Amino acid sequence: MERLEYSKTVLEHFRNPRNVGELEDADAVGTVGNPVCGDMMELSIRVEDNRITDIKFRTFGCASAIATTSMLTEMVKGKTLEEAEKLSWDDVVGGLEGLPPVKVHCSLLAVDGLKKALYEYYKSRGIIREDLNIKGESEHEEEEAVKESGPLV
Amino acid sequence: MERLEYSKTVLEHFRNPRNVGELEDADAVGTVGNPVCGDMMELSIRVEDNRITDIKFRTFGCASAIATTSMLTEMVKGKTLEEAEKLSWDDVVGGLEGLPPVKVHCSLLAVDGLKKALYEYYKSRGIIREDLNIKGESEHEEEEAVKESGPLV
Amino acid sequence: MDRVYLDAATSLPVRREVLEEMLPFFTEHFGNPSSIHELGRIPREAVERSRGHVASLISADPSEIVFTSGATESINLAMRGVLPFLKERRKVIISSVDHMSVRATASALTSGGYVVEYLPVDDVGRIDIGAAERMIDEETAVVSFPFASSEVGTVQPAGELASLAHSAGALSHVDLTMSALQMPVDVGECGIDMATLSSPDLMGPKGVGALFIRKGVKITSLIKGGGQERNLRSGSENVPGIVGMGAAARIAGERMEEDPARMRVLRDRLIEGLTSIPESYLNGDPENRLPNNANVRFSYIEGESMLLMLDLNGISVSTGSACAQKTLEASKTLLAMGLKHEEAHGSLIFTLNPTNTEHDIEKVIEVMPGIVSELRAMSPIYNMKE
Amino acid sequence: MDRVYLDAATSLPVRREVLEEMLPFFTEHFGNPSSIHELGRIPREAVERSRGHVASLISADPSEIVFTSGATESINLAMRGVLPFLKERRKVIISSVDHMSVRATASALTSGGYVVEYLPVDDVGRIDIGAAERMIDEETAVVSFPFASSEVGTVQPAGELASLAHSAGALSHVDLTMSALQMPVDVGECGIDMATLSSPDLMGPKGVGALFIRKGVKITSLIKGGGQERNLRSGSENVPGIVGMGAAARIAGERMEEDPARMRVLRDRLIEGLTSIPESYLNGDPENRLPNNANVRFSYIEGESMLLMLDLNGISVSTGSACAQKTLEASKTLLAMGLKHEEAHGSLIFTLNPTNTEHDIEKVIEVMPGIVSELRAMSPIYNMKE
Ligand SMILES: Cc1ncc(COP(=O)(O)O)c(C=O)c1O
Ligand SMILES: Cc1ncc(COP(=O)(O)O)c(C=O)c1O
Repeated sequence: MERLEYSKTVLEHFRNPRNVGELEDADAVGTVGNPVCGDMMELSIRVEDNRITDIKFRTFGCASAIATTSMLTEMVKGKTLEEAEKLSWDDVVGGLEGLPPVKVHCSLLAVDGLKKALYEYYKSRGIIREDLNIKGESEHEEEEAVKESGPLV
Repeated sequence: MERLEYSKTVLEHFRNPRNVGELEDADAVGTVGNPVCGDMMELSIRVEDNRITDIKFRTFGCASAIATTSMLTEMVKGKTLEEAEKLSWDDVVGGLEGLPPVKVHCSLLAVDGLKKALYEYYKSRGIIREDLNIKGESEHEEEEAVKESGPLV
Repeated sequence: MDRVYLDAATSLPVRREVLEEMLPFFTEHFGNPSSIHELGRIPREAVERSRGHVASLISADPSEIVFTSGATESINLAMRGVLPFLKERRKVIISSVDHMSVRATASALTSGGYVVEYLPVDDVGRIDIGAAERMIDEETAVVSFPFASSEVGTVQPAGELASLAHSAGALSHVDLTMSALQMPVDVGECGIDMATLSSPDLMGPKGVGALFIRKGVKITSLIKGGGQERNLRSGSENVPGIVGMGAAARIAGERMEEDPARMRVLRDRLIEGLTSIPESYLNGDPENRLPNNANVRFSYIEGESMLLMLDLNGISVSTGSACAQKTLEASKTLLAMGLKHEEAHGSLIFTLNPTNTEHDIEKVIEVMPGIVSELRAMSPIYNMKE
Repeated sequence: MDRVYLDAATSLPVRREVLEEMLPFFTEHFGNPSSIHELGRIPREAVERSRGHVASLISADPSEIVFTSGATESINLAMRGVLPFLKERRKVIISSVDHMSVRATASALTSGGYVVEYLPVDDVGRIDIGAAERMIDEETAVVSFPFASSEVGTVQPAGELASLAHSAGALSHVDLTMSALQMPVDVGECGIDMATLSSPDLMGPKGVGALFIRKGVKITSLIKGGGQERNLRSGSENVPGIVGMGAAARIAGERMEEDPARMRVLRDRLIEGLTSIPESYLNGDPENRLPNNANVRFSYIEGESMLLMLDLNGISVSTGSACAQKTLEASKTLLAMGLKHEEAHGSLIFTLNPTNTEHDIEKVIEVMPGIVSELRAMSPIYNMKE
């Protein structure tokens, strides 16, 4: 069985998530994921002078998804759009002091949410950045099937 | 695994076997079994007035074989030849208060030894009783083979 | 322990009395039951006494009980061991509310040329007898189902299913893992051919289980070797474990009136408290269910995060959410009952053990509403619907 | 206990310290290692710590250790689990001095279309390397042999055999059951692919074992289910058992110098005393043997009756005699060494454990001559030869 041990930082962000909610005066909102798959995320950002000056999130999902989004909002606040765009899931997982391997997909979702919000922001300004246009949820890793190469004797 | 629990009577006969040895003035000696198979028995009898007046044995074998032969010698002493011939292994096993199922063959050997001694006795008097002429050891019960009706899936 | 433990379906402590009975067999009576010298006698007798206790619990004959290393092994032995004797039958039927150990055992058979079919259930998780009647045929080798679903607790029509199997000449296997501590069963009366029992789920030690195999059922061993357990399960007997399972079975039998009745009352209070939280619903059959099981879904939020919030409050439970599973798959049982994925994700499984108290239940009822609203406040779907 | 216990090969008590370490896991730390709530953590960590101890004992990596229910299961998993990945190879080679668990596992494969061949041994029970070289070929899937024969104690040329297997592209499996408490082994250095370990034979609890599977060896599980032990051994982990095996392995490692050296001295005294009885001989290799093993044959008499006489004198031993076996077959090991049936019938197996004392040995040496002469007086073959 996979071990599911969250770092102290993950638990801390889960217990006290930063920036929960919805910005009233958001410049853009990105929504990714799907409740059917167990994870869904909504990120609203305010942009001033090419910088993300405020950000809020809502997440339906596991502790890892919640903590990752919370961490991401902290990391992104104050960054320029170019810096934000370059934020990778490695950065976020690093900020959280690691995630159980099986939970990495949740952190992908948070990064996707940010991209989608940036896409919406650019779009509202008439710029179409298809590379930021995340369609669905990052795929769950495929179930590691019980691989049988033939019947057991 | 078969349980190997000997009755008190078996253990008592094993510890203090009756009539061990060889009659110096035997009227007949019967030998059955084979050390290769783990059991061998030698029974010498004295016959007077158609009665077994004395009997002695030697056994190579397990506790059960020793106890059974000892018990048989006790049961047979004083019996007429006709009575002795009718002694069955049920009688001996009964006298011993039972034997572990896996050990029943040892009691068959004791009865076979008596038959063989009687055969030899009759033979010395010119009577051929082929029905008493035991050739080898009673067969070991066949090993309960691991019965597989096909490979396991 | 101040923790509130409501995860009996996942693991149970060994009863003190059971452990006491086991102890001498680790050190003093350490002999091998197969030994013909004196030190084999006490272990041998103890193993047979345990076999008797286990048999009694399900009204079987001791000769019909084989000790194994646990429920999973029993299930593998039952479902695979009989197949070589039913060669022309190439279909294995299991229920769609079976534990993963049954599902994985059945799945693995497909590579051996077997077809696996799943008995459907209704919206409370009860196996559809009509469908079973249509599915079980002369192609069918084994029909396996749980006495009660381990997740939602719904009790299955065991007697009816076993007799459908019989009519078709198939064998029935019933997983008693989750029910044996709580619900009496008479395997003869039910017409069951094979039944799996788990020691830890009877509050005995882990690493032991048993399989009931009705007299006359032909079966071959899974594990080959020294021929122990009448050649059906080789390997030196786990004597302390078997002694523990025997003691656990005996005590379970003695407390079969008292413990489940108490758990049922507490369980009902828990269901009442939890389903009074807005948009929170009981999964499974409200009437015909395991006395210790409350499976509740809380709309708009996800199970693993609820589970962790409860854990941080000192309360242990399980969830049917994919996020808590290695496979990241939502509960097959809940999906089979027709729940939507997001409903399955939002389900928690509360299972009681005989030591739970009213206080435990009240504590859950006290903290759960706060957890639900906190997570709902964070949930985009909850806020969308508002 | 006043008994003199010289039957370590059949069963050993659990060390007190081992039992102490196990106890909290029955009651307090009873959680399931797969649980994500707090109660899963301590059991999970304990299982991994144990895996480390077991790995250390044989210089393996923890990721190469799979816990099972015992030696017999490990053997079945090793020998059968690799076959689906070696499909074109249809030959399984075992030694003629393997334990019945290996023989039965191999035999069962014949019904699946496999050919089983037996490595011959010389008159002290050592596997014939020349024959092995001729027999192991590109048809061979698995070569299995014991590190030391459990009955006569002869140590096998493990490294040479493993490398013969490698050269032919076959996998080696080594049964360490009987040697692990007494002889260090470095599985990497020996080039071993798989190795079976038994907890009770390390003075740990019964019902647990392990299989070493070298990184890169492809293997499928024997028991299907929840996917525990990296999907190689499903079923909820036997946590107290695994903790016990870990502790036993750790202590065995710590005492690997001291205990075997002490046993060796006592064992040599025993052999000397027993073989000074007329027409009594040591079976097996006088030099290259397990430190705790003395296998002695006493001509003209049978083992079960000697065993029982010793038992009545408070001494527990084993015998290679058919009469003490369920199968009523004489020891295959002794016959493979070229002994006659009647010699095999007359053999006793004395195996020491670390707690045996000089007094134990002296007691055997004191009573054995009387038992031998008493039985010889009763033996027709002894009296014939006189
Ligand atoms: C060498 C050897 N291998 C394997 C086994 C099988 O061990 P178990 O019966 O504990 O599974 C034994 C049993 O004594 C043995 O001596
Ligand atoms: C209904 C049911 N069957 C079988 C099993 C498998 O039991 P184990 O993992 O102890 O082998 C479980 C495990 O919880 C279960 O709930």
